[in-house]
Amino acid sequence: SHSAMAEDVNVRFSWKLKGEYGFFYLGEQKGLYKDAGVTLKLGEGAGSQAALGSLIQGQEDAVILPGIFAISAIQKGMPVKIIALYQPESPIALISHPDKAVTTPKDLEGKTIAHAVGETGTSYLGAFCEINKIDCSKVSKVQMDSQSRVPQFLQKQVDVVSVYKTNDLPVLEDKTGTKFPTLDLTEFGLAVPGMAVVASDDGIAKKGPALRSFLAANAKAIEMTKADPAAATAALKAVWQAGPSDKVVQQQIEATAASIHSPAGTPIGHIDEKAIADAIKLIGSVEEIGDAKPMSSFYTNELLTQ
Amino acid sequence: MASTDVIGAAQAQKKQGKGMSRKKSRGPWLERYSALILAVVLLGAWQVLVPLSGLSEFVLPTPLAIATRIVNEIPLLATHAYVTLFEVVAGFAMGVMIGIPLALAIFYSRAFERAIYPILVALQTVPKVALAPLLVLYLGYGWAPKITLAFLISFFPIVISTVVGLQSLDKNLVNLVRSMGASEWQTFFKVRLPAALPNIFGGFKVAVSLAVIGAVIGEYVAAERGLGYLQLQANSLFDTTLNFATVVTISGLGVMLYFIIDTIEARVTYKRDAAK
Amino acid sequence: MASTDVIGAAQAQKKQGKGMSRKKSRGPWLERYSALILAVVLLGAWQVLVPLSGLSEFVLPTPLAIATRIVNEIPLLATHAYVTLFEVVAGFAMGVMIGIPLALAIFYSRAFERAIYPILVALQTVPKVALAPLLVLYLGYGWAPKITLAFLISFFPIVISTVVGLQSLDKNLVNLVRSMGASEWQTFFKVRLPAALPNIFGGFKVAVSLAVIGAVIGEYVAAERGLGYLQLQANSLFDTTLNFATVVTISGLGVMLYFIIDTIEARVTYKRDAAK
Amino acid sequence: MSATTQMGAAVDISRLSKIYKTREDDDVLALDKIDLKIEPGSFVAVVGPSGCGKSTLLSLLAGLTPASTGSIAIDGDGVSRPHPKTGVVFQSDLLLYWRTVLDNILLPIEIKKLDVAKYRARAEELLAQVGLAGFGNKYPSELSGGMRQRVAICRALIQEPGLLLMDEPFGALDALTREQMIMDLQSMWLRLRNTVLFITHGIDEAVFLADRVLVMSPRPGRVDLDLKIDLPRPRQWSKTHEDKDYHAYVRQIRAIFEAKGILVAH
Amino acid sequence: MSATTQMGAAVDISRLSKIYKTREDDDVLALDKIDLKIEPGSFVAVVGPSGCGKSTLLSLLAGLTPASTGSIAIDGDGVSRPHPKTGVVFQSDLLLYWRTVLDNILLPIEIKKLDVAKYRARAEELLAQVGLAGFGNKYPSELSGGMRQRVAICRALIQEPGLLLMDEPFGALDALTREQMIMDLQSMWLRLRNTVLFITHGIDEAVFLADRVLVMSPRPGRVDLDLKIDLPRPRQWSKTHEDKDYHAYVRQIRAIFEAKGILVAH
Ligand SMILES: Nc1ncnc2c1ncn2[C@@H]1O[C@H](COP(=O)(O)OP(=O)(O)OP(=O)(O)O)[C@@H](O)[C@H]1O
Ligand SMILES: Nc1ncnc2c1ncn2[C@@H]1O[C@H](COP(=O)(O)OP(=O)(O)OP(=O)(O)O)[C@@H](O)[C@H]1O
Ligand SMILES: [Mg+2]
Ligand SMILES: [Mg+2]
Repeated sequence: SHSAMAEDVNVRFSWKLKGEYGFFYLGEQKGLYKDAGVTLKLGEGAGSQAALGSLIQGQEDAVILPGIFAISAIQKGMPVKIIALYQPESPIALISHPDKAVTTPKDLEGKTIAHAVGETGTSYLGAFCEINKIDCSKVSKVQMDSQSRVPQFLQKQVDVVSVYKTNDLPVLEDKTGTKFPTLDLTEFGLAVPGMAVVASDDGIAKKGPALRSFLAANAKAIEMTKADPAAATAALKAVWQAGPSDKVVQQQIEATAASIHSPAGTPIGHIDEKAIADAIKLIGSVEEIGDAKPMSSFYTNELLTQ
Repeated sequence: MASTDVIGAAQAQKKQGKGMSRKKSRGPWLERYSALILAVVLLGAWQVLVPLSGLSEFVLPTPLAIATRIVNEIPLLATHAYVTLFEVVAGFAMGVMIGIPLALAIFYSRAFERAIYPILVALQTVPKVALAPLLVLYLGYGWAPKITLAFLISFFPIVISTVVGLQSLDKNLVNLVRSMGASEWQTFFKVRLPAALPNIFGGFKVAVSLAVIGAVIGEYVAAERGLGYLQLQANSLFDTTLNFATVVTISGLGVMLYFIIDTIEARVTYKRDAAK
Repeated sequence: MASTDVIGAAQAQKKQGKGMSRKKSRGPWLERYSALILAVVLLGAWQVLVPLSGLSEFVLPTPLAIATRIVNEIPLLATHAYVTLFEVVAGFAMGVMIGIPLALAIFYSRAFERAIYPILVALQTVPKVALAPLLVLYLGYGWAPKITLAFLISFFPIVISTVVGLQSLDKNLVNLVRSMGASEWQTFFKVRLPAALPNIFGGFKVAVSLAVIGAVIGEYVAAERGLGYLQLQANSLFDTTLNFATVVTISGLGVMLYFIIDTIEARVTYKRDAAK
Repeated sequence: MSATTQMGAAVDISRLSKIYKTREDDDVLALDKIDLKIEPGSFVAVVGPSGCGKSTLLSLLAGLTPASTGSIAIDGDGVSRPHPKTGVVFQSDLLLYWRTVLDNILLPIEIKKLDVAKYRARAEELLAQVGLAGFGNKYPSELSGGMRQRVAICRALIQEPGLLLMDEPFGALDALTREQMIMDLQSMWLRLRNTVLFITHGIDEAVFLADRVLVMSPRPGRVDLDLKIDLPRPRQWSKTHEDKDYHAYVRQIRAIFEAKGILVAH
Repeated sequence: MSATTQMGAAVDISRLSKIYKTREDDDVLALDKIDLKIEPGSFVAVVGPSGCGKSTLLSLLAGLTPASTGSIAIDGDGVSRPHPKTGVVFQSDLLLYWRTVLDNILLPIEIKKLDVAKYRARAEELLAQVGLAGFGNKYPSELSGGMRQRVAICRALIQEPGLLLMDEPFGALDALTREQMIMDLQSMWLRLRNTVLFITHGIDEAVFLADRVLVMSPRPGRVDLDLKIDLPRPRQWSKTHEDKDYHAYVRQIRAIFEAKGILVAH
């Protein structure tokens, strides 16, 4: 049987449970990983830094984190690779209050926006301004910790805050009963690589086949989730004690499903070289990174099954 | 003072408190319930002021909302509280078991004191969050890193106050038991320790509340259970009320542990009556 | 003991340390440099073990790498360190100025003690991060929230140890100065305070290292400057070496402040020689 | 009698009782309805068996312990706090270990907010008088038991109190230093004519120094005998000790003790 | 002389000096080359002016302070730490405030790891003997000065030490309680025949109790006179005090003090 030769795959998320991770649990519940010959162990995490650390020390086989972080880390020399990129663009939006609505880039001028160190949504605001030809100096960034951003926004201390459409927005709208004016950054040309699977160079060498099976099962799980979000909701809720209501979880899962795509003709998770190159440019726009490393050190599509 | 019956006056004095130089307390009733009264007053003010101040419930929920939420979530909070409690107690116990011998070593050896103090202080001030990735790496995501953090942050006050307690002992008392042929071991248990107990317990009180902080930080970093984890979860769901419900539970845990230590102290130490 | 010249023997004894029951120290040389020696040994071990253990520099850089980085980044680190230092000192000073009067109130009034202790403990254990949005809301993004956090986390040990110090005073000494007609104010400054100083300084030592933690947490929450902010920055850029360089600077700050307090203590307190 | 200004305080004690609460609730009646009037400027000695309540009486007079019943007045003011005219030598020396000998002696001056610099010379003088010249800069831990006690006496004397309460002040002194101190105390008193309450365990010392000796009974403390000592002043050491009235007083007091069964015959 | 087993320790002190280091670096020579041999089972009293080094000598004998030069041997063993045969009554009572009176008395028994239960009755007996029956469960803070001192004496006696060092043990006692204690001490010693070094400030007490009185000179402490007291045993209170030899001894010792200029003539 499969289980006799099943291989362990330890997977660490970069954060606590959220709707984005729903498909893993659906896949597990449906036995997709077992069928693929993989004994999957999922664990919640506490930030990309810690997750990547345990990845390169071999304690994890794969970590799930925003691709942009992985690219930044690889550019710094970390011996890891992206082996699947589910969200070529992070589903980030800027929300605002109806009385001071921001729905186009131009509206941003004269507004204050919450910013936390290392936060995807606002770190690349400069690039976003450039793309959309607006004057960034007219947008004032207010620095705070990531936990305070939304409360500060709700308390109207800032006009704009960036949220994940997949996770934050459904919860927020449900909580406040407000439909916030939304400025979808991806629609206005800001593509920051989102959910990605990252493995270490060592791990790829040693556990390639298992990772391949894992990614294949992921693809199936994603398909299954797209087809039946309610089932994914139930699967996630089964492990997510403190989670929000089913309705909200399902909204998260649906939004996530909608954000996962790959260029036509490629399998789910396919990594586009241009996406990586653009991301390196983005990073280069906010910090000194020197010459970009060769593309091959950032990713591999080898483990994806056609 | 009028000349009244001896026994009557004595009883009056007993009720009044201990010494005449002491401010007259307004009876034991106020004393007994003062904590409650103050708590009620503060919570009442909070309840009333939150809506008035225009604070959104996303920033600061009212106490009533928090209390209601706590009651509704008792099972959830309890499950996580047990985890945190265990970590705190284990971390604190480690702090005691390592802190006190360390304090002894510092007390006895000046060379050791000089060598170890800077390291202890450095350890104490290192931002624990910076250690987190390392801890996770070596200790995994289980109990170990949280207990370690609770320990790391809590043992310093134990060391310091034990050392202060040991140093403040009257040299003559040590000579007394030495003259009876006491070994250093006996000197410690018969004189040094009892005399230092008030200090040591003072250290314990600070340490236990820090241990709570340590465990919660540990749970922020590497946990899938515990009140710190629950708090982060609540936060990422913008569930401020649950966040505060958790925070209140965490504080409650701290207060409970504090009073357990206070009770033990009252049992094992002889308090000299200090003239007020 | 051989019968030698009195003065010669006396000098020998002076060199040897204070009492005969004290373990013979291996001379003042070891004593003086023990911190340095231990530090060198530990750093050496770290330097050697990091590569051997297969730890990536992304997880734990070698001390040499960190040291080099610190040297290269001195201007950057210094700018941020000044900010943090100011916050720590201000928060600690607030802790002293509020903690000591609070300790006095607790010492003098049992009702107050009962009422206030649970609140202090609760305040101490509340995860400070949970307070962040509130602090930022009310205190903005400047110095205030960081100083407040440094204060909040550091004043509890000051309160506890001051209370312990005040309580341990021999009642007869208070009666002595009272019999001279001392006001309570004078009693405090002439007797209570001097006698409690060793305890109070013990509290200060714990408090100052906590104030560092508090300020750094404050900078995580709401800062555009300071070592905590720098650390967050380094972290988000996966610059582990800079991260550790910052951590070392933070610890260094703590150690420095600790020794400043230790030095002040040595100047203002009369240490009874405790028999070892 | 010399004619210095009348600085001695008058003490009026009526039906004074003191009950100590104990942890075990077997309360101790230490003083039982004591009535006592002390004339201003008189020298009263108190003797009594150990534990009879002498120190308790002193503590009440000093305003440090509240009476259980009854009242004390000093110069007509009811005592409920230390009276400013009072100076006390306690049974144990109670030197502040963090102050030098000189600073210990100057403590009451500091507390009374007087000019410390002005009293420094006086403090040195007192030190010399008790045989401790040059010890001003030592710390109490560097002194012997008897030396500490002498410092405590200097501390009480520096303010020249109108009411001087002394609790076995010469207990730790060798016979000869004590003789010296007794004579010095008499001279001081003759000069100042303040009121002195002198607790002692030496009957001879009591009779030698006092105008009046109070003999207290074992617990609960009462005044068993109030004996006026009629010996000429200034008393001289050898002369007074050879006086037969002196010996009669001493015998009379001893007799009371023996009658109370304190003394077992050998 | 009774014929109990020879339990007294022999003490041999040679060229013993003690220098105290001080903070101000004006070091104090407290004992200066003392030579002294004490026969097992003898009762030696030490008198001398306050601050002459009596307590220092005791502390050295007890093995608590290191000698600066010279050596001490107890039963032939060089003393560098407290000798197990030694029992000490210190000049201050040093009761542990967190222990009851009884537990304070039993402390040496606990430390010697003997059966505490077996000694409890003995402790009660001693307490009764010093007039403190029923005080076993009190705490030291509930006792008067003299009572505390008596408890400290009981604590030293409970182990029946071969070498008993007493530093002014009766200093805080009234004349009559002291008389009682002196007689009790003599009885104990006659029964045990242990070696006693008895520091006192009472010359009469010293002569009454001792086989040998050492008179020390003012600082630096030396033994000025080593006087054998040849009075019959057991000595009786009134009888001995009427003995003219007794008075001759007392006078002889006084004369030394006076010659040294300790006493100022009045
Ligand atoms: N704080 C206290 N609590 C309970 N009992 C006390 C306290 N202080 C004194 N006593 C008791 O009161 C009685 C009188 O004590 P006090 O100290 O006045 O005696 P004293 O005459 O001074 O004796 P001594 O000559 O031994 O000093 C004693 O029996 C003592 O046990
Ligand atoms: N720890 C110390 N440091 C410095 N000097 C000291 C110390 N202890 C005692 N001395 C000095 O040594 C001398 C002898 O002191 P010691 O206590 O032996 O006297 P003593 O004979 O017991 O006097 P007393 O009868 O007053 O108790 C004194 O002059 C004292 O000042
Ligand atoms: Mg007394
Ligand atoms: Mg002495």
